[in-house]
Amino acid sequence: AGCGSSGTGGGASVPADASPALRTLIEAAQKEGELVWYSVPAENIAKAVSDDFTAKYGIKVKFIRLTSSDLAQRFAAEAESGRPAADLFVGSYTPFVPEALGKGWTVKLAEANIPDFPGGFPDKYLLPDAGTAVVQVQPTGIAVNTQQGGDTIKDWQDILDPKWKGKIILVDPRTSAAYTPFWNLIVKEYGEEYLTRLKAQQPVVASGAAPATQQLAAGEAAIVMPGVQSIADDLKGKGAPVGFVQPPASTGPEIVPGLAAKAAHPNAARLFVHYLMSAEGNRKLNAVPGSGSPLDPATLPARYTFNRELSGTPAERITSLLGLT
Amino acid sequence: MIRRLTPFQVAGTLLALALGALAVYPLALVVARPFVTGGRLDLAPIRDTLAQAGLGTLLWHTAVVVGGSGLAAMVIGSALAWANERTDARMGLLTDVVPLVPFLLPPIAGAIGWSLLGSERSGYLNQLLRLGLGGTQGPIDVHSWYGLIFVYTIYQVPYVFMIVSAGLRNTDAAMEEQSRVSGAGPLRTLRRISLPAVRPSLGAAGLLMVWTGFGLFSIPAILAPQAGLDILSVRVVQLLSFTYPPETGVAVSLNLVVMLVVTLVWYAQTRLLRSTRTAGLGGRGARARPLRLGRWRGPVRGLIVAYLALTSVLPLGALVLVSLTGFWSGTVDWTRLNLDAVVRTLTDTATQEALVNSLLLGVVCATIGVLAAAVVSVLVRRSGRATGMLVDAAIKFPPTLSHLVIAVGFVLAFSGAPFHLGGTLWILVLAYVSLHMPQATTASDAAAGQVAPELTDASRISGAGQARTFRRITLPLMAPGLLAGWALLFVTIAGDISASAILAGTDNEVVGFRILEVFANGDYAMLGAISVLLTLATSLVVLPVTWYARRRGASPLSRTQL
Amino acid sequence: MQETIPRRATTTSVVRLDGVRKHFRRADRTLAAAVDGVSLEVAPAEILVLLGPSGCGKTTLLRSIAGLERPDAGLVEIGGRAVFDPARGLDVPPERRGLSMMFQSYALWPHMSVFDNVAYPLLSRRGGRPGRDEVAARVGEALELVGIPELARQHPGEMSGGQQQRVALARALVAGDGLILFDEPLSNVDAKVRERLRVELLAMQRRLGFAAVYVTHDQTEAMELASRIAVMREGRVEQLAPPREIYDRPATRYVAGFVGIANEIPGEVVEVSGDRAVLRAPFGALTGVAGPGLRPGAAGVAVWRPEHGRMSEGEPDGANRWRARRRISMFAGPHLEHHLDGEGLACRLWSDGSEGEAEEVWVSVTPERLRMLPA
Amino acid sequence: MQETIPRRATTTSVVRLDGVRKHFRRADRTLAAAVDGVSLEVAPAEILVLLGPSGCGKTTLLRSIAGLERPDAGLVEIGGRAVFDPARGLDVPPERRGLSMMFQSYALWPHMSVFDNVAYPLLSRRGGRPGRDEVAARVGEALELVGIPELARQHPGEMSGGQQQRVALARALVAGDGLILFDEPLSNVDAKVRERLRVELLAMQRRLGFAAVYVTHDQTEAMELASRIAVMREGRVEQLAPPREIYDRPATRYVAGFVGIANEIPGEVVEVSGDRAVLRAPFGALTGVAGPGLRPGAAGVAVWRPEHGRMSEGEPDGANRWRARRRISMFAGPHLEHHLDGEGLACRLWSDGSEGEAEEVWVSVTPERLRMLPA
Ligand SMILES: Nc1ncnc2c1ncn2[C@@H]1O[C@H](COP(=O)(O)OP(=O)(O)OP(=O)(O)O)[C@@H](O)[C@H]1O
Ligand SMILES: Nc1ncnc2c1ncn2[C@@H]1O[C@H](COP(=O)(O)OP(=O)(O)OP(=O)(O)O)[C@@H](O)[C@H]1O
Ligand SMILES: [Fe+3]
Ligand SMILES: [Mg+2]
Ligand SMILES: [Mg+2]
Repeated sequence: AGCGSSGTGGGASVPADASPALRTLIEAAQKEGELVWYSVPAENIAKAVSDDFTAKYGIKVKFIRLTSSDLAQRFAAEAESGRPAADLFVGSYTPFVPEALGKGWTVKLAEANIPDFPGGFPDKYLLPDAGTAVVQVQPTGIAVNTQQGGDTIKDWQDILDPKWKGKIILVDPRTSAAYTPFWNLIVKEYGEEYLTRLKAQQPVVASGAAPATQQLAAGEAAIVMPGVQSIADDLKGKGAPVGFVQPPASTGPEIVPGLAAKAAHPNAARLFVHYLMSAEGNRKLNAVPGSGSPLDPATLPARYTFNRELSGTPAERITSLLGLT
Repeated sequence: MIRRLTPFQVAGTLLALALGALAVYPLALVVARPFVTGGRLDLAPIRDTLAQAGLGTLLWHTAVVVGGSGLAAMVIGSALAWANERTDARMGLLTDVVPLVPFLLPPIAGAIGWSLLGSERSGYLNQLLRLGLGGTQGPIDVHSWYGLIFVYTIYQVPYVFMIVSAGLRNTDAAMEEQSRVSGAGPLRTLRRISLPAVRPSLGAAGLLMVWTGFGLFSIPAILAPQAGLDILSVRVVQLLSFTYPPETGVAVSLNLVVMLVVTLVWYAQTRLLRSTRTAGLGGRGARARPLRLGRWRGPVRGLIVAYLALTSVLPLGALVLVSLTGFWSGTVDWTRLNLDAVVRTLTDTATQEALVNSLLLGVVCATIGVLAAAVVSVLVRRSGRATGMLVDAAIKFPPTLSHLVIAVGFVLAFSGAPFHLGGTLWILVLAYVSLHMPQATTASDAAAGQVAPELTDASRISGAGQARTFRRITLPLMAPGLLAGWALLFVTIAGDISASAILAGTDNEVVGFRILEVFANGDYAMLGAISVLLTLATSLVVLPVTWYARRRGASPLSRTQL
Repeated sequence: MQETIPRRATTTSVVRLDGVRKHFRRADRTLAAAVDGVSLEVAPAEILVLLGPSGCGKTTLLRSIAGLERPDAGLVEIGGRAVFDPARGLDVPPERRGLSMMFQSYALWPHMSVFDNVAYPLLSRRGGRPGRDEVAARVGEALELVGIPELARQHPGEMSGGQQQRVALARALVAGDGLILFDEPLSNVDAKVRERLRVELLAMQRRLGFAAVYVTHDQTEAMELASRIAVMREGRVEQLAPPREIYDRPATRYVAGFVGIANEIPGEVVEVSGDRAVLRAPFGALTGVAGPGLRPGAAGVAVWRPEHGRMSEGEPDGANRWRARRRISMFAGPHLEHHLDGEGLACRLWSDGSEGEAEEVWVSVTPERLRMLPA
Repeated sequence: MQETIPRRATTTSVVRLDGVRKHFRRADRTLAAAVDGVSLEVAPAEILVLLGPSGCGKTTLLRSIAGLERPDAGLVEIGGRAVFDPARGLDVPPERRGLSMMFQSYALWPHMSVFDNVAYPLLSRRGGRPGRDEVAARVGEALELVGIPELARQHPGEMSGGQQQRVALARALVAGDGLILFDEPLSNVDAKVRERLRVELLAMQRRLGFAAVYVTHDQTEAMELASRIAVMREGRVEQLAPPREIYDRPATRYVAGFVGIANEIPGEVVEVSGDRAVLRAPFGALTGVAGPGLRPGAAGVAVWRPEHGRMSEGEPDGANRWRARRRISMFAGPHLEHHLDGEGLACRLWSDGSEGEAEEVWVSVTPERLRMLPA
């Protein structure tokens, strides 16, 4: 993963409309002067958010971008060593999140004295047991090669058309636990039979969404499933014959913040969470297509299902139905 | 007896112990945990391991890939070393660096480079070949048994080359000439005489093959799934990162398989070293003269150049192409090439800092590692067999575990109190040095073998103590071999992504980390640009060093008069 | 042995070199002529010894014959067949020249047993690999010949230097080539063992009848083994003749000095008549045997060997005598060596010690033992 | 030189060994005694030569003196100071024994210039590193002494073997130690160069007055250099005496055979009276000088040197004569070597060739030249 940092935005001061609690927090945060966070959202997003935060509050922000499992490993190890490098993480909601809370590595947002918490944040995006809230969803879809006629695909079933046999890239579900809810969604929608039929399509297995989409651009195949919109759009922007299809039924990684218990800059971290959950900050976080904002239903697919509602088919069953072991 | 402990020995022993502790302690913190529950030994992880899905397939696939590439690397590396050290096919610096150049590309970039080249439908190389052959896919497929073995091999060859070169330099060229005069042609001579004569070096190389082969992660992570191959290093990382908490117990148990194989090879190698049947004979009056290949010279040179082209020019070219195109395009539209990605890379301050840090770390860690290894090699060679083997084992075995595990161990051990090294370059220095000790000690063992004992004896007699002897005599004489080892270490460390994934952070970012990040974003163009940049930067360091080492190694000055 | 190892019945020379030259580029980029135009022939069953100081090109010449070195110019024929001829673009590789070679370092292969070492040339030659039994028989014979039939199963690393040498010899003999090249094969062993091996080698050569080119810088070895000796100097052959002639009638001062100890008395050639010559030395006229190229009036040198001088207290008879002072007398085993200072000229003289201990002595050399050479 | 390099004025022995033993474990795990109880002393300014066949323990003994090898038992004193004494737990490391050593392989450091090689001992010794000027002066002196002052800036790899040897010698001399150890220092060079270096080394030793322990297996070298020779056999000293005594009055057959060529005639000792002994050989009684340990009635051997036998066509006078058949006569430079077969006993005899070419000859040895030893 990489790192980024934003310089101190010159002359930023406390906004006039801030509540007294917020005002105190801003002042305390500015005294700390710095913030370090770990980000699962892509680098351009993380950078945009950080820059904006810096501009707004004059606090220097450093972040590094990590995959969700690296983030868990790293945050856990650092927390355990008693010296967390990050003041907070903004990562996928996985069993790691409640686990970290249970071990006392993080504190509940509700108990962190964040001013105005939860404010106007929609209830279904609050996860009180895990002490956090979903600030972003990244709905999964289908990336297609437009030159190979992939743009005719509209929904998940279309992939099973025999004409796509051998032209499908399947992103290896074994590489991350984040794929498990997705396949559960498919099973929920179409039954396990979908997986067996997909297997019969003889998909090519790719080690990740990124190389898969590159292969797609090169014409190795017509379809990447599941596809990530930010990657597909990026390639499209560079002139690649790639498109992204968002079927109505979807799920995807749900991004939540976690406040480090022994953070070096606790107030800056709280302020950052406040910022991410505010209308303005959340818009910034979800400005790029492919990320859905809890505050803006228009950015979400028609039928979004939460990860927590998608369990039942364990990962091993999925891989074996897909013929991967 | 009293004199047996000189300050140098004390310092050296402490160093060896420190290196051992550095390798063992962080590991113990991670590894012990799953096996100890409530203060009792718990073998559940072993049971879980045996219950792993497709354990047989996993081991079989891994064995074939590691074994196959190891063998191939031994053959290619030895042949290149032989052609370079012993024949008139040598082409100056070119042949010295040929095996090293593909190595300059970090493995993740190499793997991507090869998938750009060798993917069945849109691989650049396939498209090129199909211009002549026709068809719509193939003829080659890098996502396959042979593809994976091939890419592994490229990254294994430099080790074999380095070690076998040192070995050849140490054996009497007259043995090969005798074979020629006896009626054997160059090939038979290579097969029947030269290679068997350097068996100890081949043993050392074989050990390193197994060691690094099991450890390679980026290459199988990118190429293996599509080939339907299940590789141990990938599985281990999956176990560690698929769920939280990581299944460290099972991962470590799987790694025990690796350790077992490494132990067997290690044992075989020490046996080989001890056998008198490989002892150098005679040798006095031998002057190294290149073997005349006669009509074989042209073809051999052709093969060397072909190897260079195939293994370095092609993947580098593919990466350059992809970074100019902006993405991996099935059809190259020459008019649309642009420098966007290059500009983005060059103007990205994060990348610049990472590059500087990586090069700095590479220089520092390679230097520390090689110097420490030199002290240990010299001490181990002089001390008793049992102690020597123990130190050797303590330094060499822990890094057989997945680097991810070890990196977590380093965080646990050094991040917090009392060291507080988390997020600093120091923790990376410690981890890199420890992780690369096996390569470093293998190189320094070979280098130490090249210093005739009389040369150090003469220094002792002249009144110099052990420390002075080491500094003024042993070290300079080992220099050519150590520099070769240094170059390999520098390259691997500068491009490391395995330990960096956990240990690098906002204040100690490194280029491997950056590459991973760019890879996760799916930005092949920038990945290509960064990789090419890194390759250029490392070659600027490595090529002069190799040239210098070679010059010293080839001059009569470095040949001991024996 | 004579039955199973066929000899090439040849009437032509076994080796013929014509104008062979070889230069090397030194580290400082200058050219050094290692072999500088050598022409010679080796007759069947002859031992030709190349004798000369270190660096005079002996090894390079031998390697040029073997094909391990490519001469810059010249012609090499082996057994009447050209193997190197740049004009015809011909350069037969070593493995096809059908000769054997024994290296100074023995070059035994440590990873093979003695048997495998010796069998190697049989199994490597082109054209009809012999059967397993035949190989065993011929290796056995060769080991028998060098006197170590019991060592076949051992590895070279486990043997003494002398034994290793025999293995190397057996390997050179086994293929039964008509030509064997030796590069200082005995220089790495004990004086004692060396002497014994020398005698054995000679016996073997007499028995098997191969021709040999033998490189050494040990004069005693050269004397004992050679049919003819080629004394080399800076890449050229200075004199090529049987040992006795080389020792007793050296053609030049260099040869005289290289083969044995030579005491020299400089002077001016006064007279040359037939094979006699008179030289005016600082202390009077000397009469001796005339060497080639001697001209009256030119500078010359009278050369004599330590064992041919006589030392006495009283003045001896005869033409060539002069006074000398004894510097030091050293016991050297078979003889005493005296370092003398005669009329300002240092010389060495051997005696059995019967001449007493006087410091002032007379030295005399009979005219037959005094050789006159151009300076 | 004498001024700047101080000599240790000592009246005690320079080296004293007492019961030194050293075993090695072989690859096959058996123990081999390399040095098996050696006691000896070296007096100041004496050259003690260790002579013996390969593997008899010469190097091991030398290295034990230097401290490069740790004996299993025994006592080593250098300059009257114990440096190895297991009873007192004493084992002074080599760098503190204050001696110099010259290795067979020269062991020059290829990465340093000649100057740096020679200066190294001066800069490495404990206690007061000399100033830059002094180092330069002493290195210069040492190089001058060995005759290569102009080579100071060169590197060893660029020099001939003879020159390398001189550098090694200069390095051994530069510190001015009272004791210098030599391990076959001349065995790697030309016979010619070797001879010259030997003379120079001796001159140097006379001038500087150091004591030396000198290992060689070359008898001529031993003879010429030694004050005393210790002939070694399988880790033990078989005889320790001045060269002449070793050559003329060897104590055992082994010594006789190792030092020079020894012809042997076995028989039964008939009579021993004073220093005369009579031996019954197959062809008659022989009279000679009695060696130690000879008992009448026991088996004995009459030993004589090739240069002491006389060969004649007619029957000679005197006691010790027998008939022989000439097998082969070889020219060996200074003499002819004849291989004879006398009454079933092979022997070698040197002559100047004046005895003619007859095949059947008489051999005779005067009683003074025939040595009687126990079998
Ligand atoms: N490969 C080489 N490169 C440069 N110079 C060489 C090479 N081989 C030999 N020479 C030079 O050529 C000359 C002849 O060398 P050669 O080995 O033939 O001598 P030699 O008579 O065999 O000597 P020695 O008795 O020491 O073996 C020497 O001056 C040597 O330095
Ligand atoms: N490190 C060792 N390990 C095992 N055996 C050894 C070792 N060093 C010497 N030996 C054995 O000890 C004996 C004496 O060896 P040493 O080197 O002293 O002999 P040497 O008289 O110097 O012989 P050379 O004339 O060949 O140099 C030999 O049998 C040798 O094989
Ligand atoms: Fe690594
Ligand atoms: Mg030579
Ligand atoms: Mg020795």
